[in-house]
Amino acid sequence: MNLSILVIVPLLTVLALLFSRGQNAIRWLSFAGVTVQLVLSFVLLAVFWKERAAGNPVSMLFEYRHAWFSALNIDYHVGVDGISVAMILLTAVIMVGAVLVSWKIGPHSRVFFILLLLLSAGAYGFFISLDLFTLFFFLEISVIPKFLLIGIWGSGKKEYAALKLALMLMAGSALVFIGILGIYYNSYGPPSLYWPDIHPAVSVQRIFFPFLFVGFGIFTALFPFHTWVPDGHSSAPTAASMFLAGISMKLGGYGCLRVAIYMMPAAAAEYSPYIIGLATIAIVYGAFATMMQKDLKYINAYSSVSHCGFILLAIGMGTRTAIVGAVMQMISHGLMTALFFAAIGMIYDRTHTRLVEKLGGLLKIMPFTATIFVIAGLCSLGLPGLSGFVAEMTIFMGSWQRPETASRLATILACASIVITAVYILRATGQTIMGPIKDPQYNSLTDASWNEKLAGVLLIAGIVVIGVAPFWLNQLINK
Amino acid sequence: MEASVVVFYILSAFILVTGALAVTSRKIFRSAIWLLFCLTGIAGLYFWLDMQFIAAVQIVVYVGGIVVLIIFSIFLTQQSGKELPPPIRSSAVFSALAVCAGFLLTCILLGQYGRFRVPEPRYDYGGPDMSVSAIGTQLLSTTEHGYVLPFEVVSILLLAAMIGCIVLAIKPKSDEK
Amino acid sequence: MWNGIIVSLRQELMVTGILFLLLFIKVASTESRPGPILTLINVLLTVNLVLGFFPATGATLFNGMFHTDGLIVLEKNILNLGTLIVSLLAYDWLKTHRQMLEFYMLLLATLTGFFFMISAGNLLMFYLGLELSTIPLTALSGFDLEKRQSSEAAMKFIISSAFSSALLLFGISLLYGATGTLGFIEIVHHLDGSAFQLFAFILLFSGFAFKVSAVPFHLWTADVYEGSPVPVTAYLSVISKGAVFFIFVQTLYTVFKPMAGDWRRILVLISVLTMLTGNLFAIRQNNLKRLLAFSSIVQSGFILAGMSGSSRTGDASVVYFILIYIFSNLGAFGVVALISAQTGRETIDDYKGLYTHNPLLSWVMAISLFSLAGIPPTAGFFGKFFLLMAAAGRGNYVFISIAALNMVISLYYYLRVIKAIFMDKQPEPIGKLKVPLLPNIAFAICLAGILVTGLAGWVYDYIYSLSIGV
Amino acid sequence: MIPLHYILFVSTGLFFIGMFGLFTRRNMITMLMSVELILNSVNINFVAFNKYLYPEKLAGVFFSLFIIAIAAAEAAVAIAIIINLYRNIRSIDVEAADELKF
Amino acid sequence: MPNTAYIILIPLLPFIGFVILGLFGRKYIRSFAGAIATGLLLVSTALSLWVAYWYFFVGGMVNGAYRPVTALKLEWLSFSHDLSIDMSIILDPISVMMIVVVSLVSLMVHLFSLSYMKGEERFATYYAFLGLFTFSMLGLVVSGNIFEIYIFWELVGCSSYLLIGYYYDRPTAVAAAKKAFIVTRFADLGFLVGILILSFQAHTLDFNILISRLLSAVMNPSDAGLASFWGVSLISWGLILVFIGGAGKSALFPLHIWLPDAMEGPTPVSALIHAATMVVAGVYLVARLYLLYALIDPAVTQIILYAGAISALLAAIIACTQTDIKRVLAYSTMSQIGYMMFALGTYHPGEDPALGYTASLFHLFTHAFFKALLFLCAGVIIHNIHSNEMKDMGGLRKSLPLTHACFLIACLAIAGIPPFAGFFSKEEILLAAWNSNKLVYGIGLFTSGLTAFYMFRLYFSVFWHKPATGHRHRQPLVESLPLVILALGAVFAGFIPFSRFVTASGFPDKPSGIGTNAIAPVLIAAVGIGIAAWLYAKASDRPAKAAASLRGLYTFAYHKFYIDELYLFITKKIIFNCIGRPAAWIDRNIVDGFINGVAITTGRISTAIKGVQSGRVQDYAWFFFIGIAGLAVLFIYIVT
Repeated sequence: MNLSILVIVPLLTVLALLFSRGQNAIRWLSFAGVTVQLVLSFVLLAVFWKERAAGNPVSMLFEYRHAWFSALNIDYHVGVDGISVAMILLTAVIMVGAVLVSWKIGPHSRVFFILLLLLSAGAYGFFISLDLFTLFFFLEISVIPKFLLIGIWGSGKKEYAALKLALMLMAGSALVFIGILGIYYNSYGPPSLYWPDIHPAVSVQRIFFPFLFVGFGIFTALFPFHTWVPDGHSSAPTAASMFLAGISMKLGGYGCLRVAIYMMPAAAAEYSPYIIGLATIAIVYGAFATMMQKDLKYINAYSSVSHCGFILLAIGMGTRTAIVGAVMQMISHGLMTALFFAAIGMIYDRTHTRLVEKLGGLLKIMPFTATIFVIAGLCSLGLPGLSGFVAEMTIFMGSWQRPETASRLATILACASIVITAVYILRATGQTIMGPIKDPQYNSLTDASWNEKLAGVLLIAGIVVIGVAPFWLNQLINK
Repeated sequence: MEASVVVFYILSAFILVTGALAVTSRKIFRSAIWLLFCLTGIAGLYFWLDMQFIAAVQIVVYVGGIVVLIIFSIFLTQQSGKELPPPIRSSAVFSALAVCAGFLLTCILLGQYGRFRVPEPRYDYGGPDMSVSAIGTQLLSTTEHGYVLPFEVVSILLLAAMIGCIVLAIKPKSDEK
Repeated sequence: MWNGIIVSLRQELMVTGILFLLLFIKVASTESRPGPILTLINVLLTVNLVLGFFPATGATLFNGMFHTDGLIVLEKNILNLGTLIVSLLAYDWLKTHRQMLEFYMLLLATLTGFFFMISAGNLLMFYLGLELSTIPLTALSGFDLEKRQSSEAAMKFIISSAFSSALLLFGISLLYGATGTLGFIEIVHHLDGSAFQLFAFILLFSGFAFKVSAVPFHLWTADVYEGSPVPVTAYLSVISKGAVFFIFVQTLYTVFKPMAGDWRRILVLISVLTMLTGNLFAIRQNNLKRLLAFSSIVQSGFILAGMSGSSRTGDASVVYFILIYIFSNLGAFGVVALISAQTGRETIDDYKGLYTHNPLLSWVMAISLFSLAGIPPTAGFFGKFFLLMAAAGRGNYVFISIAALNMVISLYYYLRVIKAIFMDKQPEPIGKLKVPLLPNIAFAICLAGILVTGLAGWVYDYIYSLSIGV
Repeated sequence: MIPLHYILFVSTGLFFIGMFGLFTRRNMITMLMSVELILNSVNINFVAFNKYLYPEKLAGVFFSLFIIAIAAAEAAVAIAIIINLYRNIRSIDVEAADELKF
Repeated sequence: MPNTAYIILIPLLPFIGFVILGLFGRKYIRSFAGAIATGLLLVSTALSLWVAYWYFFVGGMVNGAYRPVTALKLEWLSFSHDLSIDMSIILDPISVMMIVVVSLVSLMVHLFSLSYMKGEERFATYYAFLGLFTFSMLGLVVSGNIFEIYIFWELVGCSSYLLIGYYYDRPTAVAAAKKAFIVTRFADLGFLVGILILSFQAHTLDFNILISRLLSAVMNPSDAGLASFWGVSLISWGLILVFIGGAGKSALFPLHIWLPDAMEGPTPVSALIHAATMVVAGVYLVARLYLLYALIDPAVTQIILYAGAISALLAAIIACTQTDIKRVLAYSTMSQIGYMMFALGTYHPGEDPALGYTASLFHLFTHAFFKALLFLCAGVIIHNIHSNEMKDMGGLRKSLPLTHACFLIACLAIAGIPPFAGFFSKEEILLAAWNSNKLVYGIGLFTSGLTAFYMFRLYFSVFWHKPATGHRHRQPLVESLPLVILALGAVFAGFIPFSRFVTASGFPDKPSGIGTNAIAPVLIAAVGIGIAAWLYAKASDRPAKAAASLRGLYTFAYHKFYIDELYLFITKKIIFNCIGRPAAWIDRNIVDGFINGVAITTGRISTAIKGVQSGRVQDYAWFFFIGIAGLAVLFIYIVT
């Protein structure tokens, strides 16, 4: 299968959008586009599975290589393994959801969808690229559209948030960039950026691992560089929040994973105490910070900080199980948080507030939305049968394999955070979804429309499928 | 002590002094005149180096051209009698210090550089052909030591400068009415 | 021999030809209708551009004073392209300007100067080319005769450039004294890297640094850019800077090769200073021209960084980046020129809410700025990447880190403009502007360049094949 | 006979006198004059080098010739600009022309 | 053995009910939602009875002992080659006993709710939740993998959350649900870490393998399994933590605070959660790992023993002072669970067969019947009085004769009056306690007296106390049928020779005959009933006097020993104010402040240096000159 299609399809959709006329045309075109993406990603899953079943042992499948800047030995080089396939699936699902929830987006809807699709193109490209240059290219592509999406269609202090996000992510990619240069000039043999087999000397790793890891870490809210997350998420339009939390933070996680496990395992082992420490801080402290939030989006943003901490924790632990758990957590958190933001968006569109104390008794008014919200919440606090549980338990199991007392304590703290999660999730749910209706004029509000329902059902389906039958994902990642 | 040495000292003293006066005199018209003297002195230095041609050019172009131009522009822009505003003392002092420092630095570097330690010009090859005709032919020849290309370039440059002057100095119609 | 001359000098000859043609037109015609003449001129420039692309072989003429090769021809073509775009963009401004023809004459004179400077084979030719380009430029920057700022800019420009060229000359004279020759090829053999020669080199270097507005020789830049008419500013910021960079790289890489160790350090220092200062000044500018001036200073900093790599990659990356830089910067300046010509508004606050009425212009501006900031998929990303890659070749990662940091800072003020255009509101935003045909063509060229140059890897590979290292 | 570097000292002195003028003079025309002084010092250098060290070619002399020519052109343009500026701000004091700053 | 895959239907049918009702109940089939759920559950109850019959009388016994039968095993999620979560169903005496109890009680509740919850707006949702709860509970009891049990454990917690918070528009209900979930969640943290420890030590998650491996690890201490932390071996840590998990679900002191509040749910739900199912999960868990608790570390056994005893006593005391009928029942539940728990702690080496084990589970079994019965009766009463407060009741014996009879039976049973079910089980527990620890025996004895007292206090003040009034209410069959069935259970369950079937070793054991030691408890109980009758049979000021006479203790107990307040203090004051707020503040002001500070500083610098660009061309020349001089000096004299 030619992986570049994944990048081309969104671009074609963008092209089509440029020449489309009329609201409906734009909506349906983008919807068609993302649907095609979804189908493609499932096809990819199928063919990948077939290859593996046929016993193809190559680490990267469907490789395609085209000399890009042959003078510098830089290629456009793509290929996938199980992890990438999983991430691609995630992206496709979330994109469909994102387009559906922004069905009635405000002015310049054409530009909105174009930017959204560009983002998705960037994400696909990032997940399939095997050449660090290509990877970096796609990583940076995904920064600016976010800035515009937040700044134009956002709410609250959107300009500030947008600038902050863009600058911090840019700083992150600058670090990555330095790391890449370091690898380029210090890889064995001729300068090369083909990451599946660059194995720099340990001394080199020691220097450049922090650059790459922190750089990617900023994308996935590595403490203390997470402060773009609350502002960015909370002032972004729903679809953008979904993408940010669902996919864009995973770009960082994915990057960290590749760096720590595939490129620089030695350095990763050396730095693991720091990684674990920071991750644990992020988990616990993020959870506590969440307890104090009043704004639903802030709640979810901070909980994202906490949840992404699990990813980094697992990467820091580095045991095989933990890594599987990290990927599962990426997928699970992606779906879950996207669902959460979708629900919050639906509530906000109707009640025009996100403040917990202003809301109440939504279950009576908009049962469907409320149910989505509750399910997202339950997933976030790790209820069995939903994806969150599987991921977190895998991470805990994997982390416990590290015998040092310190990492054991870190694991216990991480476990403890799921109690705190329960606290803030239940508080939010109890005050917004349950309880008496605070504002009489809410009684006139309507429940989710068909597109919102579709989006919710899609994401919930993803969550439940993973939660009830995790073994397939497990195998996919392990292959 | 030969005459030429004396001449050199006199000339250089003259150049430096008049130059200094030219940049310090408070009367702009006078400083223009001091500049004139200085340039003439430099021409004299060329004569002393028996580079007659370049000395002549110096006199013609500078003394006859540029200085006159400057004087005219002075007349255009302000009445000659008026004194110039004195320089801000601090800046003057600083400039003096900086300039002296720079001078010392450069002189040290020049003095240290072995290659320049030559007591007198070389005559071993029989002196360059400094006749005007020789220079003229060389200026327009494309052969060895030919300077036709720079010559053409300079001509374009002068043309461009001319156009520029016209454009800038021409009185805008708006002013006339 | 004449064939050789004509073939090798065809670009210079062509430009000079147009110059004289215009002179005749000026002298002959009593009153001139701007429209057709402008079109004619642009056509001529296009022809000139096309002619430039004829295959060229390296040659050295006039006993070493004039020298050309594949890379130099390419560089001249790049300059031709830039000039064409500038003249297309200047349309709105010139339509109404009285001395339109003189503008072009001076412009072409400058271009000729750049050509001779680039393919100079000795210091004399280099100096002549430099002056031939500088003097008309100063005249050009004072071209808005009634505008006080314009003439002030011209004054600052001519005085500081006279000063700098004087210092440059002093350096040249010392170098002549030290080596006894002016020819580039001969000089190399007489360089011993002694203190005195280093001093001469530094004087020479300052001349270059002044032209490419590297800190601390940059102070004229902002004022002149702000004061001059926008097309002139655009020309200054890309063509002049680009040309000087071309000859700068050549000189350093070939003539001063023996001093590589020294000038590499100097370059690193200067480039750090340039990037930092440029950024620090840029973040608080409100006038867009001034902002772009400082941003162009920062860009020079990056180019210097690339040069300091002193490898073949460095050489290629500089040329490549300047090509990209022409597209990006001219795209941005084009929008500014159009708007200031039609509304006279130039500050960022004026641009608030531009998007509401002029989405197209806004996007041109945005994409150009992204390219300047080095955001993929625009070409600027690739340019910056390769420049810093070249710089990293020397293993000085502190330097690289500073450069990367500066990329982030510079993003900030580009985003400020984007924010003003797309997100902010103001009571009376700039109304719908009509974009004439020629500027539209220019915008199309710029956008095409921005999007294609980077993604099409062969462009870089081609330049690389022509370029040389230390 | 006078050794070379005496002459060089003279020219350098002239050079820095010019620079001093450029720093302290606030009248544009006088600044221009200072620049001319600097150029002249350069000319002296060229001629002296040519005479003392490399007499077999006239490179230095020609260079100074061209410098003179260009100096004339530069002065002309400069004066034109100054006059134009004078039209606009009614002054030829550099301090007066500082509208563009920061 | 025959194909036992059908057993999966027992938990699955309620789940199917949940899915159907959850998806379509709201709109399409709400009218007969109850019927569907009940029907499905009926089937699975029948199946479980059949399984019980099959296991105990046909297939279970292998050469003289009941051996665990693995009915089903699917790999669900494999962490590594040896650690994997399997969805498995194992049958052994206790699991079989439990599925019978759970499905039976749940069925009763389903039936009862048919009329009790009729007309509720979210009728279908209610049954969906019931189905989910039943499914999780059944899954919990049959699971043969410690992680599987954790999964269902969590599901039980969640579904109980949903059920308690069923009246979601009442803030109290929401708060109660939240409290229940969070407290148990907190306990589950211990469970989870315990699982991590044990599984890491034993390299497996399967119960039976786990037990055998850990036992062998302890037998030969050279094994790394005895790595210790703070002087206590990791295995003991693991066991303690797992026990904490159990204590949370079983509302042992001090983790019991959620239980009384949980009465906010509909009364049948209370019956389901408190009588037979969720609260006994902890007991069940400990029983599952009984061998480990009994054999590995006597200290752990002691912890269980005292935790059980103390909560039994405390709960009984508090129960005497409560006035809300459901709360009294709740505390009585807690107290009974305490009995079961300390019965499990009574083991001490050399005593075999473990009498406490059998006794505890026997009590669990009987308790299910009479406690469910009590709650359902309470439901009927509340339905008629529309109040939970005892003072609004009284003299109902005429108007609700059936309920009266059932309630009386249940009270007798719980008070341990022969020949009712409670008598036998409690008697065995006390016997076990007597053999193991006299102090605990004393506590147990006293508690049983208290039990009798407060139950009859309840009974009298509801049915007597005032002159009997009112005509008798008609009770629909679906309400009275469960009462009758459960009442029969409460009467006759005691006669089952329990120790034949359920023993720690699996080998049947002869029923321990009723001996002289049965006299004391019965007497105490009788005394308790007497006092209750004296105080509450007729309206009088005696109770007030009694309360006044031991004022301090009374108020202390009335306020549930201020444990709630303590918790409130810890959470609100300490966790929120001392950790949460600072965390949020630090994030906004320090971490984020730093990031913003960088930006601000940059801005400051740029303003500070703007003077360089003074606009005066001479200054520019200056800088030019300085630049050259600097470069020259730097690179000619300093560098190189």
